[in-house]
Amino acid sequence: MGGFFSSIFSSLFGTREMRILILGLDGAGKTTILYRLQVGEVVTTIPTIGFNVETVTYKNLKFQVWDLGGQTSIRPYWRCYYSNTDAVIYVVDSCDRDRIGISKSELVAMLEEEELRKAILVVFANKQDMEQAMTPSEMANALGLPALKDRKWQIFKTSATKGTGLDEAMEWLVETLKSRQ
Amino acid sequence: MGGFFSSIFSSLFGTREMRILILGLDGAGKTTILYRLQVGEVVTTIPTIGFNVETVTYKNLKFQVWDLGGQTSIRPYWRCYYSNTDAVIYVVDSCDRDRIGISKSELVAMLEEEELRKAILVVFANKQDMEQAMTPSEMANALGLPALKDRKWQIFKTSATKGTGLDEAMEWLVETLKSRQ
Amino acid sequence: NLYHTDVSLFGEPTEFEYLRKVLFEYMMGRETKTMAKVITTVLKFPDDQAQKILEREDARLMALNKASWLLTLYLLNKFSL
Amino acid sequence: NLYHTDVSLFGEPTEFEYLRKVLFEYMMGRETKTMAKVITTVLKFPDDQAQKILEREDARLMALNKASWLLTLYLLNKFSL
Ligand SMILES: Nc1nc2c(ncn2[C@@H]2O[C@H](COP(=O)(O)OP(=O)(O)OP(=O)(O)O)[C@@H](O)[C@H]2O)c(=O)[nH]1
Ligand SMILES: Nc1nc2c(ncn2[C@@H]2O[C@H](COP(=O)(O)OP(=O)(O)OP(=O)(O)O)[C@@H](O)[C@H]2O)c(=O)[nH]1
Ligand SMILES: [Mg+2]
Ligand SMILES: [Mg+2]
Repeated sequence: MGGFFSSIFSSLFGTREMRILILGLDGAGKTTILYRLQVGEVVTTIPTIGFNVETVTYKNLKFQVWDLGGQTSIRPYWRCYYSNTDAVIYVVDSCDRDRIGISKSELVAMLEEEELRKAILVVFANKQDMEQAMTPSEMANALGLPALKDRKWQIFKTSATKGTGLDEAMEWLVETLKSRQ
Repeated sequence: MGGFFSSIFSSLFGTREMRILILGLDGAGKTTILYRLQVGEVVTTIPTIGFNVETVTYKNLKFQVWDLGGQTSIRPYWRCYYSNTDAVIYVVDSCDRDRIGISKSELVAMLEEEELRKAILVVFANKQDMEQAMTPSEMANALGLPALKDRKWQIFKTSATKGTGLDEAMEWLVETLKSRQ
Repeated sequence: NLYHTDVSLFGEPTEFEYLRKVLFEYMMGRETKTMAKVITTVLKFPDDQAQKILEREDARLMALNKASWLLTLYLLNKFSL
Repeated sequence: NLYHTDVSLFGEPTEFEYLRKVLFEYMMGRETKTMAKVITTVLKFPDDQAQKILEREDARLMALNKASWLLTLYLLNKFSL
């Protein structure tokens, strides 16, 4: 019943949980990132067929964070989760040059959706610990970010396994969400 | 809310609706029979992919009657509906000599189920209006009814389209169910 | 690529349509216990999951029953029947 | 007869497993609105049916909200908070 009363009180006092989606191609590191944010550790992952949803607390703010499986056959169902989303964390494997084009077209399709019109976009250029990693500006261009209109966005280099870059990115996200309200 | 209060009162005064299943191979005439019993008319049917469930009142008794689709690929799911069943109406097309063996094995498998241990069995030798129809005793033998143990059963000749035989069969069923309680 | 066309999405088109019909009834709240049995069987849910679902269904029905009894008693009392 | 083996029952084994996962969450009563959207999409429910299901989900959520507000008000009142 804890969840029940806390949800009553949060609706009484207006502290709605923010809703965040973590999206990106399979193997980009989404699940690793979710649990890094939640428990601060690297967990062993298997490909996500379905989703993981966890409550993440960051700087006294509560987020409901959804990590959706990224395999080709289930990517079309991402859109079922868009409603009421405050921010999208879009994760890209910085070494996966072969599929950066696919990653771009999924991102473009996503940003065209009316339900995400007001959502903030944070791109994680992940796996920066690897040698051949693309730089953030290289990736931003490959994804067509500079051309985005009417969208608050930012890109960060991260390594979910080493734990680098995540704090900075979350910091920016929290501040941007706060200044929104 | 009518259904709500009537269900409260029926549970107060102990008049539980009886649960009846209509089973049999596809095309045997199950759906035709259900609506003949409910509204007294011959309706146009299409093959049932799923089920029909209706409340049938007969001699002041209320029955919840389930008519389950009989096609091969969905027959395995009949068993999901067995729990709390008071009687099974097993419908056989009296002209379908080719498939009487299949009809028998489905019947045998059904009667072996623990959940139907106490259920009454009424066989409808249907489509008796047709010329080449098997006689009831012929059909009883083909289905192996005489060998049944620990089972209240009876067979009736019926024609769902002409409306013959149904009254007799329901009469027997009601009396048998009453004497049970 | 035959597997991706509409009708062959399932083993048999009939089975697919059957699932949809049963699921629709379930989602509309009708005969949910029976429908839950069919759904877990058609989709071959692992035993432990199927059991959890059916237990939840029982609990829901019991809570509903209890609520309707309480309401009945309250009404009988209120109108001094 | 390849169509009838377990994994090929669905277009993609992944899709089949995905449906099961989402349906399990729905049937356990978790995030039912979102899950309902996914289910009706994966199984390609006709538009009118999908809409009926989502409307019912909304009505359920609203009733639950109302009930929890009433309970809150009652408790606040009772304990003179
Ligand atoms: N080197 C390196 N490996 C990483 C990093 N982040 C994740 N990985 C690894 O990448 C693999 C895939 O990670 P997941 O988190 O499962 O990927 P995902 O995006 O959830 O994939 P799907 O669930 O299939 O959509 C795992 O072996 C992770 O350990 C990173 O920053 N650097
Ligand atoms: N001549 C004759 N035709 C009948 C009789 N009863 C049913 N039929 C016809 O048989 C056909 C199949 O009847 P249904 O009631 O749809 O059969 P069903 O058992 O419900 O079939 P499924 O839903 O596929 O399991 C229809 O064309 C009916 O009109 C009967 O007593 N005599
Ligand atoms: Mg994952
Ligand atoms: Mg029928």
